[in-house]
Amino acid sequence: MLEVSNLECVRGDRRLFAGMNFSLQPGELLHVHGANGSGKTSLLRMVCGLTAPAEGEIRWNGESIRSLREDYFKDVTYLGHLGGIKEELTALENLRISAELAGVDAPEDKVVVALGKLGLGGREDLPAKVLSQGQKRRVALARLLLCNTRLWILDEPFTALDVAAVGVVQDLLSQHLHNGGMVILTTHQEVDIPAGTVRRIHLGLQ
Amino acid sequence: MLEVSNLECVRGDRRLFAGMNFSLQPGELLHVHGANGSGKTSLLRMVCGLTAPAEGEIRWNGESIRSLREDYFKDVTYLGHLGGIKEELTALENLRISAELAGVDAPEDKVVVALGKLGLGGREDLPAKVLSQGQKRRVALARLLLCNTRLWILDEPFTALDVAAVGVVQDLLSQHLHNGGMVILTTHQEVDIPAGTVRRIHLGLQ
Amino acid sequence: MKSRHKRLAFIVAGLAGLGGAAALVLNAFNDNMVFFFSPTQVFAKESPEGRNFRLGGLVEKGSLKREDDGLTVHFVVTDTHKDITVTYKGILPDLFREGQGVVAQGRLNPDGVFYAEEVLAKHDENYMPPEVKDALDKGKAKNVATPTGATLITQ
Amino acid sequence: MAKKINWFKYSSPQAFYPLAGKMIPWFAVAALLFTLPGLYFSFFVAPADYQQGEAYRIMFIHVPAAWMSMFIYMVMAGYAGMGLVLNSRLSSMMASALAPTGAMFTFLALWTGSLWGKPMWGAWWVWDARLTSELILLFLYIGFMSLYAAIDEPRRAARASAVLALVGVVNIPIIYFSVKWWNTLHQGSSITASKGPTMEASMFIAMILMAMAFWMYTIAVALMRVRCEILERERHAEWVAEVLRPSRAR
Amino acid sequence: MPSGWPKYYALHGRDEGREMNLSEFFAMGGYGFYVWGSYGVTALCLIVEVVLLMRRKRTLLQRLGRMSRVTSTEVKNEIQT
Amino acid sequence: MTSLTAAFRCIVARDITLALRRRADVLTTLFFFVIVVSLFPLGVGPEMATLRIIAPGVVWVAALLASMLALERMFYSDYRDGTLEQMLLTPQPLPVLVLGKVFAHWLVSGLPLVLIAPLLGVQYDLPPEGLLILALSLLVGTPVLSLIGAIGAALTLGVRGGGVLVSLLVLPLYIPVLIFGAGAVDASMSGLGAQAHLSLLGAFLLGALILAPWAASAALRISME
Amino acid sequence: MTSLTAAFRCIVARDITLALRRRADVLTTLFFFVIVVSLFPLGVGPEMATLRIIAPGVVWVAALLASMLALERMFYSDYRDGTLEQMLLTPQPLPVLVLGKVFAHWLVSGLPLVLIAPLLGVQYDLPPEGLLILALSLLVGTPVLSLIGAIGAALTLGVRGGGVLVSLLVLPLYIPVLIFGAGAVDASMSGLGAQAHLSLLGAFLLGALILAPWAASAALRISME
Ligand code: HEM
Ligand SMILES: Nc1ncnc2c1ncn2[C@@H]1O[C@H](COP(=O)(O)OP(=O)(O)OP(=O)(O)O)[C@@H](O)[C@H]1O
Ligand SMILES: Nc1ncnc2c1ncn2[C@@H]1O[C@H](COP(=O)(O)OP(=O)(O)OP(=O)(O)O)[C@@H](O)[C@H]1O
Ligand SMILES: [Mg+2]
Ligand SMILES: [Mg+2]
Repeated sequence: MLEVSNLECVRGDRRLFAGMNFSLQPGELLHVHGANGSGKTSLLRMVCGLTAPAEGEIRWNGESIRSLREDYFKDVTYLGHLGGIKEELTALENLRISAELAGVDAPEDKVVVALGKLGLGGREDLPAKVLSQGQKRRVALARLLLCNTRLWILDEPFTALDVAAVGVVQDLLSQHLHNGGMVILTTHQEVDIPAGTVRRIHLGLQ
Repeated sequence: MLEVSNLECVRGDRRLFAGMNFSLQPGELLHVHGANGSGKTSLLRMVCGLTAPAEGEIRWNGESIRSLREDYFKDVTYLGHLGGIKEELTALENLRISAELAGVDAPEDKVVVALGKLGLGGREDLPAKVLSQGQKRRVALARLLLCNTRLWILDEPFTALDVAAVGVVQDLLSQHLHNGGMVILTTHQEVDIPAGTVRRIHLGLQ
Repeated sequence: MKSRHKRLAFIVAGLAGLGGAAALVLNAFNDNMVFFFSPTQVFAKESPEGRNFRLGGLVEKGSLKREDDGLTVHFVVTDTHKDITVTYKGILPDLFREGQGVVAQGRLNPDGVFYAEEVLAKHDENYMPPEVKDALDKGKAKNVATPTGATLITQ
Repeated sequence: MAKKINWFKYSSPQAFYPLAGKMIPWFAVAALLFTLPGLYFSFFVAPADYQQGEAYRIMFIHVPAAWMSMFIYMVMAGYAGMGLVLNSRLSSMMASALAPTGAMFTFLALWTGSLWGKPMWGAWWVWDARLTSELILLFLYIGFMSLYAAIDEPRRAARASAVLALVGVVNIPIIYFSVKWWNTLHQGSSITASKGPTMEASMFIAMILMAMAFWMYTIAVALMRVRCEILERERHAEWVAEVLRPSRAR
Repeated sequence: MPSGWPKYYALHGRDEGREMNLSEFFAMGGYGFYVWGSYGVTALCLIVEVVLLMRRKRTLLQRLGRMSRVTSTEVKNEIQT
Repeated sequence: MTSLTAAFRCIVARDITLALRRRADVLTTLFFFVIVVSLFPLGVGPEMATLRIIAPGVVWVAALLASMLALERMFYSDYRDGTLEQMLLTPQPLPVLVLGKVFAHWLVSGLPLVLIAPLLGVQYDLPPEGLLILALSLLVGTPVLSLIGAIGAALTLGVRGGGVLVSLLVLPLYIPVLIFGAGAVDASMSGLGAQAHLSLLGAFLLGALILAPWAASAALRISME
Repeated sequence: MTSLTAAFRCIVARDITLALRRRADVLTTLFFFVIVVSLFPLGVGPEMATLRIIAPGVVWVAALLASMLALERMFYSDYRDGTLEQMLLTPQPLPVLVLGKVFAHWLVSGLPLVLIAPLLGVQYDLPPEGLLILALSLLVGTPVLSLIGAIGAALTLGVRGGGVLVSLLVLPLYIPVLIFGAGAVDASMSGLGAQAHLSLLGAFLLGALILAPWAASAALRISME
């Protein structure tokens, strides 16, 4: 479904990788490995369509994502180093707005349930700025429960999470794969996904 | 050496913990555990002297850190969620300046060696902004090699680090403890320190 | 499919907006937005009263008079319909000639004399050697003179 | 992909670098060849004006400089747009190579205009439409260059400043038509398609010669600058090392 | 003044056809400051631009030359990976 | 089409909520405007005749500076916390979202200036008609400032020190608005009627409405690379 | 004592290096100043007589605004990236570090204004003596602005939208400096001699030098809680 061919990434003066090819089928998870600075974040942003590749192409269902644009974004959820959480808004508002912009219907009770699942029950109405590092991250992850996109692109989703939360996210991932979703993620922690095929890419020779 | 008595922390409306007592002797490491939002960061900032406790006292060598002030800071190195790295300066400049402000003599070659140990050899002269997440974190950690303070307070030092870097930091910690240093750290990852006594505090009943 | 419709709608809206903008621009140019006022406008009380403004027109031939101090001058500005006398103390620009365009900044006194604080010369877009000018003047004087006046008076 | 089509051959910096090197001397010579008769005509052939006397000779650099300031901006914006749409590196390099020269000609138009305005109008500067819009042009050039310099990543810098250049294009027709639309102190155009030039032939020739000289100069200088730009941006490419080898032997 | 020089129309063209002399030429009918100020600054700008460009090119070549000597092998490796 | 308006409304509502949460921000743009206008009599001296002449210019320059300063807030906080990134990955056309943001921004930082300007004009002894035209010209002119400013703000997003660089890019484009805005008041006070100036401002507004959202969204995409 | 001067020098050197790395920032404060001063003739109209009257006020107000805008840069970036946190944990007295930062900030954002002001004054047709006094008054006055501003900048650090809130806190304190600064030029141009005004400015400077670093460092400690 997602095909990447001959991808090249140049940051500053350095060519981080070149000639990268892979494809991802429904139910598959791609784990991008690599040392610090090997270009994982850069790769993920390219696959999202945030950065244009120096060379090569990324196709979704056979069409280039450059030409699909908004139609591609309908199918993608990205979670970057930055959570995309507005500090002044409450967890609830944050999620409702991002769902609405994603074109998804998210009634309040559904959002509350999602937050509850991530252990933020009772904190729905706190402004995000008073949440701790890990709690903010959880709010960001709750988006995965709301959107029904096929491709999830997650950059270090487990940072700042405690063990309980890591478990919740692992379950989420298995379920998504089970339902025929696709996932691309990076993480330095060792995490295992029970269901679905896990493929790996290793970046960087340095 | 470090004694904490009857410490209480209140953030917003919530009392995160109260009546906390512990003391730390040379060669000991304190691992602060707790779920997200249980108040680990808040505790560490208090112990640094950045925040005033709601109740209770923190003593260093028997004297309250409130009255010691600058004399206490001579013995402490703190590494927070933010690295304290200026993006426009190179890794080298960043370290030299922070050493100089800490009142430590840090000739260029010593700094270069420190950076080399953390796997940044050859990147000394790049402005920090072009470094990746993990590389920035490594620069911040290199400070530990330069300062010769007794008490290290590290808030999630392993975030964003790859396996190799985690190993280096572990070695650093063992060595510091071995030399009679003290460490307080938080981390969600399971990390073991070969040398020295490890004590644990668990925060939060939620 | 759907995004194409959207795109079309955007383009239509854009064109409509541009059309509206063009209409407004034309409307603005129909109205009078001027660097200066002509004597006719001044007589029609279109110019501001009691404050400074710019008066533009041709210096009437033979109207320039200098006072003894060598600095103060009087001349008449005309747009061929109305005349206004101007008094100015200071150095005139080199291009200041009788029969040529001028823009004077200052205020109109109740006595109908315009007291200028600054005098700028405005000239036309014709460049030619003097003898050609002479020849032209002899031949079809009117044709050359009108464009000069026209640039000044038309708005 | 683009390389397969023949006339795209020179759109790669690698191919263009030596080509530009070969073209520079020709344009430099052409600039000189236009300047000499241009100056001769300006001072020795063209007669004094019936109104402005000798001062009008400023025209022979004022008008070409003003023309070039607008023309270079258009070309620069064109290249910038091409760089943005086609993602071709060479176009953006051309755009940033043209900007300083364009800014210089804008400055010269302002400078010579002021020096001309003082004796003729009686003021160095007035805020009329033509003068103001030309000043805005200078600011646009400066903005383009500073934005380009402020962003470290060359590709992003090129694309961001391209957007600015394209937005600024609206200013060009305003400069050009300002004398028609508003009642400016600046004179109307002397050269119009309908009436032909309202100036003496020798004056017209001198102006055209100087304009050609400026034009050729611009091309030569822009090519020189784009060569530097290419080297700087592609310094890690293999062909640059190849190019540099003979220069080291020298 | 070479006698073969063309005719030059003097100030305001009243006595046309008179030969000019050098100081009159520089006086520009009283507008010397303005005319030469324009031409002078223009020439200066053009020349300075060219000189700056040549200098930029020279230093650039020097720097790149130094760099290519140091890293030419490294660069190749990077490209192959 | 309905999804477009829904997205537009969602963004506007969001940004206004945010602005109300940090009310200090909104008030301080206004305060800046008020204080700049009120500083001039202090710096220049209290002669009414002089003040009346400089009034339109001062008010307009102050409005221009105030809305330029407020620009920084248009995208920066969204950029910092990653919500902008998310917005770019939304299945809505970016120009619509940008237009929503600009509109909300104007409601919060431009409209208050329009409403308070007549009060400040009274300080400078402007006649009632002058006050009316002042408010009108600001009403048409400040949205243009916000729209043009959006382009500058978007272009300088990633750039360090962009907060001030933006003025370099944006001020030249503001100049015409300033000239015709202040010109409108001047013209009306000297009895000429401000219609021509106002229709030109209107033309600017339409043009900016069409072009600016596109340019700004292109700039945003570039800045996020 | 030597360690104090060493720390002071280290901070000044660091901040100047940083400023040179983002040269655009420095240039754009200056540019802002230049453009504000140059906008006024556009808004007000080009009459020399009026311009000469308003010149000192305009230049001083512009300097005040420019240095107020530059304030944001004094601590904010250090706050964002955690270097400020580290500075608070340094075994050096905080007021010394703050003074170093303020001094570097003035060198980079205040001094250029002083140097270019006479050039801008020429635009407004000021006589040579007026130009001299203008530059002098700015030379004494702008450090006061930086010092007072440091307190405001430190107080509003944690606060969202502080960039504009700071003006609310700082402008009232700037007003005396403005009045006496512009007054000095006015006085000298009307033949009265600017000495009295200048000595008052000098007194402000001394007072601010003593009080501001303490106040600002207390504010910093509070903001970082
Ligand atoms: C700072 C002041 C001035 C500026 C910024 C300025 C700007 C310009 C510009 C941009 C053009 C080119 C427009 C076009 O091609 O139609 C131009 C053309 C011209 N300017 Fe100026 N100008 C200034 C002062 C003057 C003065 C004082 C004079 C004469 C007294 C003058 C005479 C001309 C002439 C003759 C043309 C050629 C018009 C044509 O044939 O199209 N300019 N100027
Ligand atoms: N603007 C830039 N200019 C120069 N180099 C850059 C730039 N941005 C990123 N880089 C370099 O690109 C490399 C890859 O960065 P990236 O953020 O993709 O790494 P990563 O694999 O995500 O690392 P981490 O595990 O630390 O997050 C780094 O070495 C970094 O130095
Ligand atoms: N300004 C504040 N107002 C109200 N509550 C606050 C404030 N700051 C922090 N909190 C609350 O304090 C709690 C502890 O925060 P802290 O950052 O210390 O947690 P933590 O243990 O470090 O968590 P993490 O593992 O996620 O980093 C959180 O529940 C947070 O909601
Ligand atoms: Mg990364
Ligand atoms: Mg924490």
